[in-house]
Amino acid sequence: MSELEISNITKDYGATRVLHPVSINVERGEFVTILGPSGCGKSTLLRILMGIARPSAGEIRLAGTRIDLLPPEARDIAMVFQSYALFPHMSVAKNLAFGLRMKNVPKPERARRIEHALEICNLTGLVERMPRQLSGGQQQRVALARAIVMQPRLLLFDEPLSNLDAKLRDTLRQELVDLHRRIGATSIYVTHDQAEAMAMSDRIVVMDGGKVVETGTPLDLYRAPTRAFTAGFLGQTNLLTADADGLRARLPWGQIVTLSAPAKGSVRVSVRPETIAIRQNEAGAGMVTSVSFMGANALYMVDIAGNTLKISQAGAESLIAAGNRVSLDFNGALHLLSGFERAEAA
Amino acid sequence: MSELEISNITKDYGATRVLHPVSINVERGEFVTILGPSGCGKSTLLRILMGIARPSAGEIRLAGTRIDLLPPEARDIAMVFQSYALFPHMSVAKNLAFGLRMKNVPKPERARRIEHALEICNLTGLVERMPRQLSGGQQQRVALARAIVMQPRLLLFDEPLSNLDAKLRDTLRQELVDLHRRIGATSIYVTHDQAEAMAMSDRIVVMDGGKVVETGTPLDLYRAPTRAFTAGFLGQTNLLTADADGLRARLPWGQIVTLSAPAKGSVRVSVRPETIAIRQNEAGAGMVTSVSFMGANALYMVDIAGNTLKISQAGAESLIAAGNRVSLDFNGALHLLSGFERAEAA
Amino acid sequence: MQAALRDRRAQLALLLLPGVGYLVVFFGGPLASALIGSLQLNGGTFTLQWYERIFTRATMLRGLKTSIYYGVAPVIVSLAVSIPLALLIRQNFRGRKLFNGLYKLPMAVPGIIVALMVIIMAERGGFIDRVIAPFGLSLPKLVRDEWGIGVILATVWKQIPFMTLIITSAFAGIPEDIRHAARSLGASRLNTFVFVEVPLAMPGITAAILLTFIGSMGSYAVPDIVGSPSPRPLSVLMVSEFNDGKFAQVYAMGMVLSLFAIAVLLAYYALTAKIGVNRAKGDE
Amino acid sequence: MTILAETLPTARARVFQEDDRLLVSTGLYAALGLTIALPLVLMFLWSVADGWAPPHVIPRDYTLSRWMDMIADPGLLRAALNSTVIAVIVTFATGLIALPTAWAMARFPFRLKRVVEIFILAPVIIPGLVVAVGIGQVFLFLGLSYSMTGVILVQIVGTLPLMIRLLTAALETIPDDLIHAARSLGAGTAGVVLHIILPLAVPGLLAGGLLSFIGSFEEFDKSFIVGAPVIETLPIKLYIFLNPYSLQLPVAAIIAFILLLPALIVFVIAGRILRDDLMAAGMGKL
Amino acid sequence: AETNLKNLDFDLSKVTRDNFYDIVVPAAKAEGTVTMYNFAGSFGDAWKELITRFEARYGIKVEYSDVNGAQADQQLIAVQKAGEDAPVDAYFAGGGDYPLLSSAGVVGNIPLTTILPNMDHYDPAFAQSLFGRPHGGAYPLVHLNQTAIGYDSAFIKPGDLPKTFDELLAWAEKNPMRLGVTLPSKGGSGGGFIYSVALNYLTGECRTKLTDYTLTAEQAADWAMTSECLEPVWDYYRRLLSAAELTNGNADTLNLINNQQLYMGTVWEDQVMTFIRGKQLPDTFRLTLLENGQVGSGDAMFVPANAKHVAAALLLIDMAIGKDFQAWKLENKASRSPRTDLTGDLITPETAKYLLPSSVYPRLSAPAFWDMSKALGDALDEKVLSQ
Ligand SMILES: Nc1ncnc2c1ncn2[C@@H]1O[C@H](COP(=O)(O)OP(=O)(O)OP(=O)(O)O)[C@@H](O)[C@H]1O
Ligand SMILES: Nc1ncnc2c1ncn2[C@@H]1O[C@H](COP(=O)(O)OP(=O)(O)OP(=O)(O)O)[C@@H](O)[C@H]1O
Ligand SMILES: [Mg+2]
Ligand SMILES: [Mg+2]
Repeated sequence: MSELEISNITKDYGATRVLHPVSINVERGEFVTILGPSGCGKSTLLRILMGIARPSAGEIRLAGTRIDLLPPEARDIAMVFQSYALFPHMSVAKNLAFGLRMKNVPKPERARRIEHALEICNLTGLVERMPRQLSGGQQQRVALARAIVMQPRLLLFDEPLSNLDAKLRDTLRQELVDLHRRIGATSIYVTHDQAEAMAMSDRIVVMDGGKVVETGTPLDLYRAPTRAFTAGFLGQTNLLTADADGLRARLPWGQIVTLSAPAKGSVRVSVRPETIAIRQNEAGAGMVTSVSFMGANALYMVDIAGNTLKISQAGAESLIAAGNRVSLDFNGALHLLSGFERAEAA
Repeated sequence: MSELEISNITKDYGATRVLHPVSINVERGEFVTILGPSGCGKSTLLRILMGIARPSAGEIRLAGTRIDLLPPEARDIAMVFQSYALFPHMSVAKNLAFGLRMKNVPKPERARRIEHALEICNLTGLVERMPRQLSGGQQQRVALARAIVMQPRLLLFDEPLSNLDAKLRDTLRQELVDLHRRIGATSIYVTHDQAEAMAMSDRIVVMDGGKVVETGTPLDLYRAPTRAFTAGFLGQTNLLTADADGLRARLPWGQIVTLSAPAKGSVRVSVRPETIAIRQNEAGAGMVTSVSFMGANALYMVDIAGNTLKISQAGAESLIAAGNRVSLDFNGALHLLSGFERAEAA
Repeated sequence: MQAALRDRRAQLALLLLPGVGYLVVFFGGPLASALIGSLQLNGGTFTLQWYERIFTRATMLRGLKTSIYYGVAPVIVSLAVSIPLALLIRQNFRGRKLFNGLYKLPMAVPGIIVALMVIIMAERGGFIDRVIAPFGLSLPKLVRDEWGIGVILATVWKQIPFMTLIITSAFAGIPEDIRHAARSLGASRLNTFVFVEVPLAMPGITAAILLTFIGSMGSYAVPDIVGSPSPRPLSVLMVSEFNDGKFAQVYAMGMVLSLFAIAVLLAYYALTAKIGVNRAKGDE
Repeated sequence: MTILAETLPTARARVFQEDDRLLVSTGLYAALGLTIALPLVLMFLWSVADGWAPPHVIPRDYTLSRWMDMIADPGLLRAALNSTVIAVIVTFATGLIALPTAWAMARFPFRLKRVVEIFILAPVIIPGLVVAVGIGQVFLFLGLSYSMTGVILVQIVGTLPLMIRLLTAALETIPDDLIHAARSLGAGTAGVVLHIILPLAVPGLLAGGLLSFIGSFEEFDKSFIVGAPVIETLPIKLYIFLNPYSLQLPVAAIIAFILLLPALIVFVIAGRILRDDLMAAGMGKL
Repeated sequence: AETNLKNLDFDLSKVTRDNFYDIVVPAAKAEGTVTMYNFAGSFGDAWKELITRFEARYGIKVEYSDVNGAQADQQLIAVQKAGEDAPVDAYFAGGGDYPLLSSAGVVGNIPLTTILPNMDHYDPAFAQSLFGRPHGGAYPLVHLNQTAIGYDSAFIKPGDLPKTFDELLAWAEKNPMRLGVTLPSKGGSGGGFIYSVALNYLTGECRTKLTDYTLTAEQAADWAMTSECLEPVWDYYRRLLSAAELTNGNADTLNLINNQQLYMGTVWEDQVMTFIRGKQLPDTFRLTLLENGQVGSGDAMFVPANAKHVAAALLLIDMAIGKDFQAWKLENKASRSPRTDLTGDLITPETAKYLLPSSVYPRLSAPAFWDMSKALGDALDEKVLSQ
């Protein structure tokens, strides 16, 4: 029995179905990320878990007990909101104490737990501040502390980093990972940022249009996605059509490559930009249309027989300028996408 | 004579100096990015250029004419605001026409220019929409079109992409670069996102605390920053202290490395995470404390003799788990930071 | 789902109950009885005579016109003062905080006292007259005059703070960047104000206009004391009918005044709904 | 375009400068003095003037006897006390009644919202006299006449609309997530109301409370018909002297001051807590 | 007479002028308290005087309230309709309010003028009826007042003083905007004046109708609105108002005279005295009446039908009409008395110069007919002012 079992949850708003039956299991202590584009229903699912929204159908079990009919305050779940939702009229200390007071935790215990949460979240010294006196990152940490001080069975995060700027996001992402390692709470983390999802999670659930598309560890999903949607959403990729015959396939411009699995006829493959090597070659089939220097790597756009390919070259000492002809080498086998892939991923 | 000459501009708010004398030259058709952390004075500088704020001292020349005393409407400059600042009570067409009307551009010419701007910005079909009926990306493009329809001598951008989500930001960044290539307007682009700065600019001006820290092409600044601040802000880096003797230096844990320039005594070097190779080695001096899978690469945190190093490994087929001992190889010469670096970068 | 919806309906009803219920009982009830009363003769037989009188009697008809005039004129004058005042208050001048508190005082002054002040100041032979008399000047007739200048003065005095407050906030609600964007596109200060700021502040301004219009149209003490004896606005005539105990007539006049105000409000809603400005939150 | 830029330099923008700021504040304060302070001062002079006819710009003789007579009336103190007690209770009761309704108006989308909005605004629109007479009848029937309760109930009709509107404006600014966060932290309905909604509604309550207090303190028509003579408030006690057809300026000036003073004090004190944006949000949209 | 009183705790029908105190005093003391309304703002000090005397004499507490007449009337009417106890026991109300109050049944049916001992010298003109309305003694005036023409003698030579309505018009036309005429619907001095004008110019049938006290308010309104008889009145007003200032009330007129903008105006005699005492009128202010008469009126004190303390109320009214208090009132408030034994001779010369001279008062005092005044005022609005 998993710690959290979400079975066939659906949600309709009037006539529109926002969640098609969704089922997800989460193990104890696991950090699961739900990843998907804006509007795919991630927040809706979290709100249903929290009890703020009611599912139209389905069942949720936490540690074996059915909870979907309980009011939010009776579920042993805490949530970190995208907007932080700190109580603006309470100091940091009061914000942290709120939930414990509501649950009638005795005073000494309360103080102890708050102390601990403050420490974990690096907030000591800010206890008396009001939320508006805190920077964005500090507010984020208070929101986190307020949730973990409850020592809930399940922690929910709704894009908690999306309001922060890039630098701060990096820092806090690292802090969150460390924190999870320390307290080990079962966590569900919602985001539409693939880098975040990959850097943080034990497991990623990819969602699109109210459905679960694919589930797996970051590594598996990145290296061997079965759907074009996953391939495209989780990092950058080139989706190509190839003419397969066993493990060999022909790309549109005639180049012959190896496939990760045998197939026959027209197939779709996903090629990561960093797995293609680029070589300046006057006689090459491709032509660089643009190059952006990204610091650790350079990103080329290469036009080859009417297809535009993204190619990432790490640590390149000298760049190939736009307009040069190049030839491409495909290192390793190309990843074959599953057959029942819909056209939408084109 | 440069197209734009900013000479010794300062700005004080009461007793606090927000801009220390700042001087920047921009050539005709150049795309210059001003990059710096939040609050470093980027927007203030742009506002002074636009004429919305007044400099406390200094001079600005555009195409040789002094403009710092002109009101904004008399400067031949257009600006794209972070908040877009679209006129909510005007349709897209009216928003675009506003500036032309104010400058008494005759009607047929107006129509022609609007038509052209709409086309360039991919907005045809949306002309009759009101701003609130547009998505964030579309609004952004309207703001852009509204600025370029003025055919200004100088285009200013104040973090125009920071309100958009990651995916959209990538797309529009590319569009902006393309656009600049097509219309070739002299542009100053403000951002605190280093990836944006590197991908877009001909030249980057790094600012910190109201001062220009360093100026250069993205490649130069990334590869050979002279200041620790630049090194740290423009991509990730490891700042180490080494004991130098000519071109050879000793790292704190005894490893001997080559320097990019000869030096003597204790020096500070910057090492990019992707230039360090990591190798599992039971007898290695380092230990992996954490590893995050980032898709195209893996990011290791390695503890070595009390120092924590970031190491990025591209396209790693198998990851080294946390807890393993490793040894590190420094490929190439370590970059020496300039001597008069302050301690703040530590 | 169905249950949840019903649940929410019940919640809504329960929440609305205290406020709306209170008003239904203690305001709607009397209002309904007034409406019925306005349609009855003493014996209780149905009649439209009380309404008929309003629209046939010269005094009443002129009263209705005067009411509208006393509603509109002060609004125009207040607007002419409030908009510049709102713009000035926005500036960062010395003593702004204090001024911000002080200028609102008239909101707390009852109309009758305002009328008194006008008499003391602007009546012929009153304070101003006495001050300027040594210079051989005299004040034109401002109280009891045909154009209702005294009424307009008093009403304006009382309404400017309210109007200014709302207009100030309406302007404050316009993001700075929008103003700057207009300047950067070549608009002068004036053009920015006319083409960008005023249209954007319009919802606030119209609301202020409507509320001051309704307020001044219904006010009684001011036109009674400093207004021209003839014509008198409907509100004053109504009190005079009340003093005679002609309730039915009072009710009928009250209904006409109220219907007029509500009609203006509805017209405004219809207009804005069409134009699409000012969409209220929560309307779905 | 370059031509434009070259011809324009003369059109140097006027920028708000230090000396302008002084000018503006001098001008504004002068206007304030002339339009608000001066009438108040003159009114005070009238209240202590012993005869004041042209050409005197300032009275020659003064007397305090009228003030003395007025203040010596023991009924005045009682009326002031009544007024205060009533105003306080009305203010609190109004807040209490308005809160749930304002919550519904702020939070629930429903089809008849516009209609309900107009109905709530109606007591501001409908002349008080029309309602007063009707209420008198209803209260006699309910046995509420001549009682404190009756006066309080009838005054609330007048104070409720503004309070609901201001509270609605205040409550609209509370993000949904705050409520959800409180619930996720274990607060039930009561907890949410007590610890989140009420404290956050405070600015609205203060603004509405202030207007309710002043509104109640000045109300005459309805209070008289329901309360007099058993429950006498300050206006009931004093309005007779303000009978427009027979008022004597000196007496009226004293009355005006007595009526105005508490309101002015409250206003000056509360001017600080009265948030303009809320007032505007409550009243500045229809 | 049949009584409509609800809360009688003693046998009212047995009370006569002779046994009045024997029956009423104990009953009043048992009641212990009495509530009084005063509708006239300027009378507060007079009632304070009376109450002091009353409480000292009988030890009965008086609850006193100043009220707004119109509001109080409506309150009492509402109470009567609901069948509740009246909030007031003795109400000093406008003489012109009688038709309204009595038609609503508010006035307690007590023959005050025949049973109150202090009413033994009561003017028979008001004893059983008021301005032509029979009240059977239930609505006795306790204060008489007189509309008049007031003028600042500093600006008007005795020879120029108009003596008739025609002369007044001529004076006004010679001195444009120096005469103040109160708008009838905004002040009794104006209402009285228009009725006086009508009395002066109407003759024969027309005059009979004008003084037909049996007319109801509606009938009077109809007649005033439609009758040809009133043309002379309208003509008079048309000419007068093109030369005179129409004011918003009695006080408004006086105020403008104090500001030296007007030299003459329509006034109430007693109000002038109040203003003079308060130094709001010049010392040189004087009064006169025009030939053929100007309206005199008065205000009454009555017991509402549902009063709770009837005996005490009777005792209070009795004292109010007593000679001592009436004399005090005359001297201090220029309040004339309905007592026949109290004439102008009793006034000190110091006061007398501000009152109407005995050459014109009471000779030129004509009885009021307020319903007709009101009708004329409304018709004036309709036929002259609104044209
Ligand atoms: N109250 C509602 N009524 C109708 N539709 C709604 C409601 N709330 C959400 N939706 C719709 O449900 C869909 C899913 O919304 P949800 O907020 O769960 O998306 P999300 O994945 O969290 O997106 P984001 O990344 O932008 O936060 C959206 O299409 C949204 O428009
Ligand atoms: N009106 C003002 N009064 C006082 N200080 C100001 C004012 N405007 C800006 N500052 C200060 O000037 C500094 C620079 O602000 P600026 O807006 O230029 O920063 P920025 O680099 O654009 O930051 P961000 O990336 O957050 O937009 C900040 O420290 C800010 O607090
Ligand atoms: Mg979401
Ligand atoms: Mg900025």
